[in-house]
Amino acid sequence: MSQPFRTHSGGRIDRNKQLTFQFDGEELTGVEGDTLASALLANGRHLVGRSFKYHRPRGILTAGSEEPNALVGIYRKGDQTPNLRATQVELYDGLKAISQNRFPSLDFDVGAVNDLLSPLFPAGFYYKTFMWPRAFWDRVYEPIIRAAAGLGKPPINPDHDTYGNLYAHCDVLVIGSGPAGLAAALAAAETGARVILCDEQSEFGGSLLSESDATIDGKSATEWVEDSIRSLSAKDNVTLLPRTTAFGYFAQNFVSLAERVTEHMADPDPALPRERLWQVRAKEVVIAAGAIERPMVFPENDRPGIMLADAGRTYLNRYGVKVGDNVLVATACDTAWQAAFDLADRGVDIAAIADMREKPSEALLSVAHARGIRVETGCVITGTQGRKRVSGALLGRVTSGGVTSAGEVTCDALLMSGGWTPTVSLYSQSRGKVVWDDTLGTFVPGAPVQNERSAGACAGVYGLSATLEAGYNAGEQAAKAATGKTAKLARAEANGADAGNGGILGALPHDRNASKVKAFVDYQNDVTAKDVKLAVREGMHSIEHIKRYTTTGMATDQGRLSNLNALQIASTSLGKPLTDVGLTTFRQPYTPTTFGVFANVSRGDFFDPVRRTPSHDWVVENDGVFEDVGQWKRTWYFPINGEDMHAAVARECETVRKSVGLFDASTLGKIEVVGPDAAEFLERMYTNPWKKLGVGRCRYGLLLNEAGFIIDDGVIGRLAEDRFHVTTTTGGAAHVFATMEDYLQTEWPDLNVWITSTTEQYAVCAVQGPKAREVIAPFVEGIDLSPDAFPHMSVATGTFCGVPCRLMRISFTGELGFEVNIPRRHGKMVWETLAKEIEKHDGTVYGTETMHVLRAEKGYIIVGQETDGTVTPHDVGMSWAIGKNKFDFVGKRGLQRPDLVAEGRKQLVGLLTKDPKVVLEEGAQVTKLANPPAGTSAEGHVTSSYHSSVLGRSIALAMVKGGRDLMGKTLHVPMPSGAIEVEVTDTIFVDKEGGRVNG
Amino acid sequence: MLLIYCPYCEVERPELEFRCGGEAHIARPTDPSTQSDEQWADFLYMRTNTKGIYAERWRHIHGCGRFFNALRETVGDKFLKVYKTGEPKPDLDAIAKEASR
Amino acid sequence: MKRYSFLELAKNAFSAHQNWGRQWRAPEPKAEYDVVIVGAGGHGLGTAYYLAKEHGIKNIAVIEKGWLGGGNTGRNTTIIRSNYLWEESAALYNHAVKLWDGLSDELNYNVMYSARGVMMLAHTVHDIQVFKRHVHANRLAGVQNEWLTPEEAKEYCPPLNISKDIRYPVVGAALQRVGGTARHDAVAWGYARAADDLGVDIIQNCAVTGIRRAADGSVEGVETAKGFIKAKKVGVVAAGHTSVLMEMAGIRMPLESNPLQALVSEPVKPAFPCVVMSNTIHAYISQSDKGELVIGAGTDQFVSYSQTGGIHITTHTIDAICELFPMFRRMRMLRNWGGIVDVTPDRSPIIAKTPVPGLFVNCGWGTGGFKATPGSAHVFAHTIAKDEPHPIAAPFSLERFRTGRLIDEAAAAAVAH
Amino acid sequence: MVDQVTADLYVPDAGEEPLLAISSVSILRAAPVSRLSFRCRDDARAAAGKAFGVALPAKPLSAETTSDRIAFWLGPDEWMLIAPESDLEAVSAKLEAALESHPTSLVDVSHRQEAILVSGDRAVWLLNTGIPIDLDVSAFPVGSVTRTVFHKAPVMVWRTGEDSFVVEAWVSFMDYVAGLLVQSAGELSAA
Repeated sequence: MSQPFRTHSGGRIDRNKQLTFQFDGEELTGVEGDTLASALLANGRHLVGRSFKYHRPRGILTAGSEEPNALVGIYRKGDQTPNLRATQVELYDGLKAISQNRFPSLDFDVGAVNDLLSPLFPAGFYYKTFMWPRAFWDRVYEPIIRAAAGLGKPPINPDHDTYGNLYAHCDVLVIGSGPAGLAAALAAAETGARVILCDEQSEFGGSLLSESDATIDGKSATEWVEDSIRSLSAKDNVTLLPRTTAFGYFAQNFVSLAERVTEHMADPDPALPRERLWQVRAKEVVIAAGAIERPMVFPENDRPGIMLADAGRTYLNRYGVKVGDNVLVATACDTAWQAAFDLADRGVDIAAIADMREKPSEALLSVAHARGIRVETGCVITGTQGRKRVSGALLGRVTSGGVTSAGEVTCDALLMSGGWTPTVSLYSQSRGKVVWDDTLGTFVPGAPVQNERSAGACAGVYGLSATLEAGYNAGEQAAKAATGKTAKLARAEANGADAGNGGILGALPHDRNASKVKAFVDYQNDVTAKDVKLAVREGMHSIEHIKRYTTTGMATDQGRLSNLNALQIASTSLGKPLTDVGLTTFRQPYTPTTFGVFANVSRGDFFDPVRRTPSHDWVVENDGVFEDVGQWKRTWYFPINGEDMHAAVARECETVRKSVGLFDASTLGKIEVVGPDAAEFLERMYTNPWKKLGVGRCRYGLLLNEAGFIIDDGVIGRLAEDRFHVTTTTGGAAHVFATMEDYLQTEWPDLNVWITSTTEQYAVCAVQGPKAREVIAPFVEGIDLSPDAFPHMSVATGTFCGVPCRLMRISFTGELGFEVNIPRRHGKMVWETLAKEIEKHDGTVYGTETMHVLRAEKGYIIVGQETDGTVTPHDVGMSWAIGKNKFDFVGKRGLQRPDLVAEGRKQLVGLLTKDPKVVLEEGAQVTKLANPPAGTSAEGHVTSSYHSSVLGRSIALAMVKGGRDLMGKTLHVPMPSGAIEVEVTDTIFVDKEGGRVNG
Repeated sequence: MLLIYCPYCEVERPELEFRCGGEAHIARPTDPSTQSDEQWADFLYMRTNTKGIYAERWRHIHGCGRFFNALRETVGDKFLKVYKTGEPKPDLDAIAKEASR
Repeated sequence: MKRYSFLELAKNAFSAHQNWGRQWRAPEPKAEYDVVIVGAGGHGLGTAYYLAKEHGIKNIAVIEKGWLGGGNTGRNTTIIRSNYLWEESAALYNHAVKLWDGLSDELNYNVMYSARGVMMLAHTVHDIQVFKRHVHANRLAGVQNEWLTPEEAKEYCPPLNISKDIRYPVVGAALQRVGGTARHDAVAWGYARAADDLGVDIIQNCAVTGIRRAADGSVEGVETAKGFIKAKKVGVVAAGHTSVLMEMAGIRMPLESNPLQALVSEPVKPAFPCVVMSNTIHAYISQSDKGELVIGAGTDQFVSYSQTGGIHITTHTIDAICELFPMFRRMRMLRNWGGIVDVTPDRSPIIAKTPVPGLFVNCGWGTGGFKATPGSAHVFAHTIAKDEPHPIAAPFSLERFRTGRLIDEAAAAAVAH
Repeated sequence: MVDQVTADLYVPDAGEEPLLAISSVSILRAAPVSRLSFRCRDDARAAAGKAFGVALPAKPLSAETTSDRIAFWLGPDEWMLIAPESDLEAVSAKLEAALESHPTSLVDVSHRQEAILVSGDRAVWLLNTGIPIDLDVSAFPVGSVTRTVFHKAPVMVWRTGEDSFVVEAWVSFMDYVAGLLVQSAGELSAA
């Protein structure tokens, strides 16, 4: 075993399972149970990264998810994931990690020059410079700033891992599995309540996993954890989720969790997702998130080897790793002493315990004395030495007059503790307001805002006995609140791990030149005490301003380590109580959360449902080209023999006008309106009159919103006195249905009429062209197709190819046309039958592009193309569609508003280019002048424009101001390459008399 | 994501099943032609947009399909009352008093 | 005011930065002002600045409930562009873009306006029609905007996935090269510092609790947490809370307030060169100077003043980002937050006089107010000072909801913006 | 509480391969049935039930079944009536005749949606990968029926047993629903 700092026994690791890994290309070994951080420390590696701004050498500071320094990139499957915390990365065989934000290497980083130039880079320096000359910002300054910023390198290859999603419900969600969380889960589970217990770590137990001598029910802490987990996992009503971070707490007890499923495995089964999103709705939540230790803000408190005391203890007791051979402990609270004792008991030299308190407890002093540990009281660290690893520290004696030097101490690691900060992040996310606890000197959760309770250290309750008790109580109460059930669970009795005292906030006093030294408040963002003071000096008096100006608390730990220290420094500078400076709210996510977790299965074809029509497979086989229309795949055009779109569409158009064409219109919305008041209902919804429409007849319907603007249209057929078949646009189907429901349910509940969506009940084959009747006739039974019996705008039921059908004689091409509605499951059969049949008549299948051209040749509008939500029926020349004698309809009053009846509104006209070969661009603007100066108001714009192969020239529709009074006038369409001359015409280009539909 | 009680299905369901229909109790005038332009603009566009207790419409679009009304406190997003379409608007002051208790 | 410059920075480095002055004062309110602006966001502070600078009004207060720049100014994704469809909108936003270009110099505060280009992706034939209409309309209006093929779009933004195999392939894009981003806090702070220097009192932590009107109906002043403050004119510029404030003067507004979310990733080295927006699949992304990917999400569907939104809203945005930029699936969200936007029926702002003489309102920016900050402030200052709408502001009246002369960007483009 | 309901009308489509068949869960396409969307006011409910052959439930989210009829409560005035494919015309005619004096709406939607049968130990887990409601038997007992969503698609879910469900979706959404279910089930067969 080549891990010089590994202990010989103890810890939650398996020394027999050696693992090999790489850090910056160097091959190292660790053991199973290690994190990357513990393995590096076992190898004596403290320097693991460079800081954000000054590129200072940085080491591992913590043992948890709040780690600000030890951010690494992990190479896996040919790509890297940046910014992972070495303290959270579980070691596996073959793991490859690299350090970040350094060039060319971690040991020699040219960026470190920034440290020397740091006097030029105080907080907010970039707001004060880089302004001159103007052009330099874009070209010089900003690129340099950007290249310098950022931590790791972004991934560059598409991520092929999968991610899962699961919605879950429970009575009690317990977040955190330390003593409080475990006790809460045990108590809640005992009642039979549905319990989910999650913990961000790989193993349940939290702080108990690094306990040395505490016992619970006479067992060691870790044995009690194992027994507890065994009992929980035996229960059907309990779900245990290790490696699962509760990262978001939303309204009404909706909590999101991220489960890391495979990232800790060397070679996971590819069927497993990399991570999974749990979306949990909990009746009650117990937050048992614990507390984290606070760094002390003293000069040069950031050298590798300087670490939080409890982290040092965790590496020793949980991972069997000594953080050094000669360790200095600096503290303002009791718990750090235990770290020193544990290390000493494992044979590590304790250089000294420097406690800034005058009088630590006698009990601690006597234990230290018994171990022969040097103790300095009333003593702070005023500086440290060593470049890539701490090699010594300056001690200072705190006196009433200030700080006086108390000599130097040599060490190879420095453990520090400024006391404990309850983790209130999730409580804060739940919209709870934290309150200041003067005794503890920290913020603790106030009253719960949701069905939530914080238990244990996260609520400021310390000491093993008290924490367990708080957990049991919270679990019991939560279960009772959720289910009404109670159960008596025997409570475990704890010995040891008593609550400690002490703690300090803010910058420590020192005897150094304040303007020269750096005492870091926010490690990752390189924010020093000086920066916070500068912000205050410059008028930033709100903590939010200080935070934004200095960036303190905005790093990847979201200020969990730094907020209280920053707040205290600001408070001192301002001379205001800390609580008056304010506390920034914690936002989700609790720890950085992979985008893939959020997106999970929404990718590729599952990004959004792909809705296909019954002809889809046939179209694929016949090389049709699709376009996306909402979620639908619609056939755009059918190229044959290598045609391009232009050629295919030209052929399709000509064929339809000459013989016949087949078009899949299945995507059009269909609504069945049924009931005695059906006609009355349509009368109120649509602009047109419906009451006198005969059974078996169809009418074009126009739908407005209450503002008076066109929102949809479609043909409506009357199947019976009390039954209508309504069609809508493809894109408008859902909205029209919802709008109708709204009026029916909330405005006219007295009407006896109901609506049912039949969009997908029927497949619709449109057969259009002079030979349309011949094409369908062989398949129709029960309907007389003769022009007299079944004229244009008719509807009838019968059978088609032997299946029931609703046949409509309608046309969106200006040709003789039929739309065959058949029950959807028969759609494929009918489509294929018709596709074969039209071949006999030299017909063609056609797509949406041809449909658009054919209707434009007839001047028919498409809602959403000619109209854009600002267009009235009058504007598009459809005043005829408005029932003259109607009392009311949706949009009637809106239509009478001043601007909607004003002169000079845009009106739909046709445009013919002077050069028939030139096809205008849709969206092009129409002007009076050929060369309008910039800033000219347009007269209008081109809404539709095509080459009409039937006419052998281009055609266009446009909305033009006062257009109907400009017939025959010349206007211009200015393009980058010059203006195009156009003549204003009416909107019908083919068959102006409209006789062909009656064929 | 909100959790909403549907008074027709008589269960609480996640917001994903619902569409918010905006402010409640804005009845469409029975004879719009008698409305002045100001009145019509008021009907179309003006909203109370209350910071506090707000009466709004919801539709259980991916459930029973019914519209209903709800009182929700718009700062904490807590639902205070849910009632069926057609039922009168509750006394907001009384509800507010009850909620603050 | 001591001017900022590199020399000044260097000079201060020698005195350990002990001698920097305050960027703005923390004055107590006076009994009376010529103009009181309610709301110290970018628009409100800018309004005060231009009132003082261009209209010679010196006795101005900006009253803020919380801390200056703490509303939507400090919570948005900082996208700047002016390629709007209607000429009224294009004029307004282009007025802003022109001011953005010189703003750092004007304020002597680096607002980091970065013309990285804003690219709006088209995914359907309908998108192409809509975007081309924008391009043509913009060209006529003198607003820069151009059409790109998918290949050109990828050249401009190399991480973009233009594969035909994704659910909604990219079929083209509209690019406005002068579009980009700026540093949101710096905009508020820059205006605050410059306005303060011109004598404007910025009063923070002072909620307005009432708007007092004289017997003739005109505005008399505002009730605040620090007592009554008399004012000849009052301008309400309090995005999100406009309805609440206007109700104090008895005015109903055509507004709904919705939570709007945004998020950032962990900072990484340069990975994304411009701003990309996809209105069709709802993705808005850029990379900040700090290295974070800055992503805009959508609004919740209901009225809320909570400054938080549902996870399904962020999820919906991130899945779109991961489709367009599949390498970012392994990136991680660092922080997600919400603002409150007030949304008008036509998705265009209101910059207007009100039925109450002396009371003015600037609101309704929806999800797109940041980009307009200097332009909005500039024309609103004019409107207040002259008691008459600035020509660019004139179409953005309250009256339009009565006449029906809406400026409907949403309907025109079928987009949120 | 019942632990199984009569679901004879929903049988696997004989002509189709299973979409998924692993030990913990299976997904099968169901054979076609007749589906009628029925709407009426309260006064017609009893007559409709009589004509249809099974009562139209008034209790929200419940179903009434016989071996060849199912009436699903979908809303306070909305039921989905299920009958054998071949009974469509007979059922329609009978209902129409019986309800002549009542305002009602009866619409054939047999082809609008399709059903799949999801069953097995992990059926609840699998459905909850996309369905956001609580499918625990305590919250969604056997016999319950509801419309809800599966990721981005609307669906209808009927619980026929503790571990068996009928999931219906509009036809064009079924590729999405079934496809995602099969994909999400992938990890169940992982080592």
